[in-house]
Amino acid sequence: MTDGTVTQGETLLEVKDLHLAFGGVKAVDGLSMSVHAGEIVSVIGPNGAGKTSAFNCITGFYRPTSGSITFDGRSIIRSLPSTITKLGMARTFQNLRLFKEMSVLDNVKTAMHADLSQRWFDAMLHTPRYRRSEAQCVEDARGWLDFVGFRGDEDLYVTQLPYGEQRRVEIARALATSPRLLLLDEPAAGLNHSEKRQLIDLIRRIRELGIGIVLIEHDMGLVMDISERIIVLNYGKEIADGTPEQIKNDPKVIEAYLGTDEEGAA
Amino acid sequence: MIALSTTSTRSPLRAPAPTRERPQRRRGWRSDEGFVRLLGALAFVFVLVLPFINASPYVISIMTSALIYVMLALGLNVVVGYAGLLDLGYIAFFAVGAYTSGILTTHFGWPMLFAVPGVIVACIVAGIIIGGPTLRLRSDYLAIVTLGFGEIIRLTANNLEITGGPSGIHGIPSWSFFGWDFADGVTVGGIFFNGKIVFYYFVALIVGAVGVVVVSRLARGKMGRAWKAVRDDEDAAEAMGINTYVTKITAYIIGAVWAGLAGQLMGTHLTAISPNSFQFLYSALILMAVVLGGMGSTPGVIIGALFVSLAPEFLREFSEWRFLLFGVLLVVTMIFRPSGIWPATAVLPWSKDKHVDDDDTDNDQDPRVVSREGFEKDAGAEGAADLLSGREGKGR
Amino acid sequence: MTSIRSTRGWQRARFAAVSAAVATVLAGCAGGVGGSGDDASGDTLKFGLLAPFSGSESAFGEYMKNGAQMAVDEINADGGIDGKEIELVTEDDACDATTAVSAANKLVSQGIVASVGGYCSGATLPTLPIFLQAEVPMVIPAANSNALPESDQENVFLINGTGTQQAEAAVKFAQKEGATKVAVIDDSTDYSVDLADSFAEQASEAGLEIVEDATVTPKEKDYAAEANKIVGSGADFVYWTGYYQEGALINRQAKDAGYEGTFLVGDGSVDASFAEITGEGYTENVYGTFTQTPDMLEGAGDWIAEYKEKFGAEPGPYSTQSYDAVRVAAEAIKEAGTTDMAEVVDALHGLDGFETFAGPLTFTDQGTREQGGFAIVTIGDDGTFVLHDDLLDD
Amino acid sequence: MSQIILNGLFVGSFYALIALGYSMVYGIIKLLNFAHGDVYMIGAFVGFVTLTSFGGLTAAATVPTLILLILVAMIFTGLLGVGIERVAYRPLRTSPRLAVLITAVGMSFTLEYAVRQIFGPSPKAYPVRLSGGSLDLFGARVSTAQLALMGVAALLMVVLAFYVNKTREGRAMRAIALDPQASTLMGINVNGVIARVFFIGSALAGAAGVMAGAYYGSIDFLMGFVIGLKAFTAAVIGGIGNLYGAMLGGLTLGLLESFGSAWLGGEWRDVFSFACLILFLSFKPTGLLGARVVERM
Repeated sequence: MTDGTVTQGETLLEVKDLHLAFGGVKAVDGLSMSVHAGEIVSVIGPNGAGKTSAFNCITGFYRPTSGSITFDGRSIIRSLPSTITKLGMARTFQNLRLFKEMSVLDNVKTAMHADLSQRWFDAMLHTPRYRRSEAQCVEDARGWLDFVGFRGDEDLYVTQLPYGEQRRVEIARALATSPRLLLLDEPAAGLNHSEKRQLIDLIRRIRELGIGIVLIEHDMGLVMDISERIIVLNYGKEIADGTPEQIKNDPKVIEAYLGTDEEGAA
Repeated sequence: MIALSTTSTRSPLRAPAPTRERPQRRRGWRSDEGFVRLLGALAFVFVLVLPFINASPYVISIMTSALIYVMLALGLNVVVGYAGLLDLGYIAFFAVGAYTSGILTTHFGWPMLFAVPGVIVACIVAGIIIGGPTLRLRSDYLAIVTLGFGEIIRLTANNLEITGGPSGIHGIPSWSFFGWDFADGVTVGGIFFNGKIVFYYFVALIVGAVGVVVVSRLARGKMGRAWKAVRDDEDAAEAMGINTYVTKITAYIIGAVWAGLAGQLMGTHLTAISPNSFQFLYSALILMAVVLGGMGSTPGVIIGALFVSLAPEFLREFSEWRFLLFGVLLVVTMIFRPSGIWPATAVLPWSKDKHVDDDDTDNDQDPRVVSREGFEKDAGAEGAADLLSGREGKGR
Repeated sequence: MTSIRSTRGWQRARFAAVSAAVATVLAGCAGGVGGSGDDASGDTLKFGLLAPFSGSESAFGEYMKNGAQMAVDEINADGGIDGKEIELVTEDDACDATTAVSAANKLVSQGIVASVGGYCSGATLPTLPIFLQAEVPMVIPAANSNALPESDQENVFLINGTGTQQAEAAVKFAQKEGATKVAVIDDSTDYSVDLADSFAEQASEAGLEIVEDATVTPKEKDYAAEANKIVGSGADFVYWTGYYQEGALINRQAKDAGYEGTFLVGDGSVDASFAEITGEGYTENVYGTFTQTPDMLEGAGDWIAEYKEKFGAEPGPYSTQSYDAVRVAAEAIKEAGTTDMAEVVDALHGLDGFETFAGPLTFTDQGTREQGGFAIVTIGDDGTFVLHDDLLDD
Repeated sequence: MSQIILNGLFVGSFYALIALGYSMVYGIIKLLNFAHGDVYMIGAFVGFVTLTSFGGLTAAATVPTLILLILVAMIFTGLLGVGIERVAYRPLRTSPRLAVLITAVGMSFTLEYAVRQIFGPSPKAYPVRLSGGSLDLFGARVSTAQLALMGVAALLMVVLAFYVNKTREGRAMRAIALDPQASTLMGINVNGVIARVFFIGSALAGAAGVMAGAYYGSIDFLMGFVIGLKAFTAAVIGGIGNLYGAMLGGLTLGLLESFGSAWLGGEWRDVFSFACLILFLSFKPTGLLGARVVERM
């Protein structure tokens, strides 16, 4: 649909010398990395390597101790997560974080918050603007649900869905914020084999929309399959950055994994 | 290196068009929404014709109070039920409204109508003072700060000269428009309606119709979704581009203004107000109305408010025991039925079997579809006697 | 959860429903707006009593109800009013304006011929217009805020002396005691503030120096700050105008802090519990301004015994006033020979020296007592207040 | 001046005792136990019932009677606290925060009005009184009873500090406060420890209740409401979740209040302390000693 609007190679996200400490524990310790528009990058590393902490810093949920983060040329180090989302960066959560007491459709509609032009008095008076924007919102939400392959009843409450479906809804919800960069935190966790294959397909289709993707994942098969580039973290630092082929053979990576507990495919 | 973006930072990304047909939603009175509307209309008509059935001052008076309770409960529902903020000093805003209008009309001789903006401004200011700092913190701080705020307002009203000290303000005038006063009453079609009954109609119409419609419309729009998102998961809401702080403070202030207007109505209804009417007990009563009725559920909250305000009138013995009973009910409700009498997630019995796309196969390739029926059986919560049931299994 | 919906059908349905309902109603409305009013006639005369039976002031409701019931039983035993028995109807006002208004309306709907209740002024004030509109005379036993007589309603009568009268007695006593520096403390309730203000005004007119005028928050336990202020101000006379719960604590804490002067309390504190709470060794120099209590009057012992027998408890504050309120109202109705408000009000004004616990009663034009009948009481050996000085000698 | 300070410290030591329970419970399960102030009230009533049912105690020497009473009340309220946790809070351990808070409010109501139904609404005079001479201390007048009560409060706090810092159970509490999941993995019986925290916190409140009853001489069913709010304020001022913070916060609030009512008048005392709460939350939400949590936005 939007092929070609973003040229591959443009740097979208740039992280420099990021530090984050909880009390005395250094969760992120001098991380630098960059992500280009429209690429699929995986961030891997042993448990506790600081992957999710780094995600949380980038998306504004943690305020880093020091370092710089720029998105699309803008520093977002002090920005609220909501501001960062509005700039075009969306995320999913490691443990599903859907709005439990809202329907599937409403979950996705909620993500269009920033894009809706309606004001509170529109909703109160049911102005034509309200009706228009709600209709558009429903249309778009349905579009995203169909895009991620959701086939269930969109009026159900999300907790009534099987786990794999909830994952889909969460991705649809993230897409509905119209991001240019999508951060997926362990999207394959808890999925069965066929669901994982569908996920790979979905991630590729998302990339085709011109959206860059950063992936935290433990499933090496999946990572090696779709990543164009892999960044390896250990002890809060980047220890390697390269193509899947390069990473597979990087001695530092092997050491990091073998030196600690073996971390294989889930 | 960094390629600076062009003028717009927004992505031109557009949502793909839906690729499949949706089944038609059920319409008419048998649909979930339609049924509630029908019920609401019946209730509205009942309230409208009540004075023709029984117009004793007592009935009119308790119904007027009950309607003001409904208004308060609807407002608190925005704060607690939709935005998930526990406000234990809600009555304070009621007091702010009552006192602001009382002072403006008795000390400064303003007409009641002109006091409305004054009440709104006072409540917004109070809401910002309390909500401003605390809504940035964990939600439990808000609970205790609002509790303290409730006491501050009551004690301040009790100590100040302008609020009439402990005996409060009396002689609060009625509403008047262009020389005609509510107290004068009105004759329509040969039937004389006295001031109290006119007031009752005024309050009933404002509260019943406008209140319910406005709150439920807001709840269904963009702002309402943001409230519920913040309530369900604050972090996820932020990640959706919702400024949770602004969202929370909006809900808080809307609740505050609403309570203030209810306070103004109450002031004119009673003609006198005193600090004793704004004790913590009353904040707790309204909270009970919301919790027992069903947080986030407009019909539930109305039922809860009617129960809380009218039950002591009908059961003399009950009034003695009610606070103990309410306390126990709060605990029991939260443990066994946190969604209240009429849950926000309620579906009608005949909606449960609503058909779902049946393109599901047992094949793993296709996402599985769970029918509502199946789910309800899983949840297995309600007996046949239960007309309404929570759609959701959580918490039982 | 849906966002697009059709409302047309629903609007049609609503319109139809409303028209149908209106038609039904207009067809026949019995007790409604167009119908007849309340049916007040019956074999009994109903007296309504509003008092707090729930909430923080609920202790007083019971005392008032029992006192009133005593009078009702007595009058009924004597044949009632012109052969009609009195029936006491009580309602809870919870000391809250909202509850009081609906309770007053409820009483009115039940056809009461007189109101003999009213404890919290804040809850009594909003009921005034309701009773006036329903043409019910009010004989208020406890509430005595100056705002009540100032409402200029002809149907309002106060059994309890006003703050002005009580303050007069207090000032007289202070002068007798030879006090020069006086402190006055109230508990921020309406009656207490009224009394304290009157006292401060009259005391300075009488040439006493007000060295401390403080207000405390009721229902707390620690009043050390006020105790220190009393001692620090060098006062030799303290007048506490609130209730015994706090008064007893303040008395004790003031004495702990080194206060040695007179501690005078208002009628709200004159209660046997005062001595109990303030504790042994702290009852010296404690006096109260009070209308005569049952135990101070001849034959009152019987009254107390009867009360105890009937209700299994001691009479408390405002039991006697409520008892008197019923008797006063009954007397006025008997005199008037009708329950018509104007005539009963005339009869009330016509009362001259009607015997009450607080002495002979005559109403002023404003409906307050002509003589407050306040005396000075002090704590006796058994912890109850006994007469100390009737202040009648000058 | 010194009198104001002394009064503040005296009241503050009550706040501190109650604030400890708030703070411990909050530290371990992040719950604002609204019913905590009412546990204090129940403590006072337990002492009252014990005294009235064993009339002989009143006649006996005051100080041993009082200590016995405190112990009885501590055991009763401690068990009550455990019961409350078991019945009302444990079933909701995984529920949304709002549900638990509402339950806590309900619990508070239940306790208050159950006592009201049993004992009636009017205040009860305490049958045993602490009295005795008074002495001068830095120009302030202080009664021996006040000194004794401050001594008891200090002793209880020292014992508590020792228990939390030096014993195995104390370590388990601190571990759970830091990371409940890891603690479970480490084999700590989380439910057991939480019950113990409720026992200790409630017992301290119960002790404070008896002390207040004996010193001030009157108790009523709502006496726990305001003091519960104050104790919470104290816990916040000190830094909620921190034991020393609760103690410090209690004393600080006592002093603030004492000066506040000296300057503004007693009727503004509560307004003043709640305003302090709001100010603290606005400008220093972590309190005087609170640990700096990771800054989140």
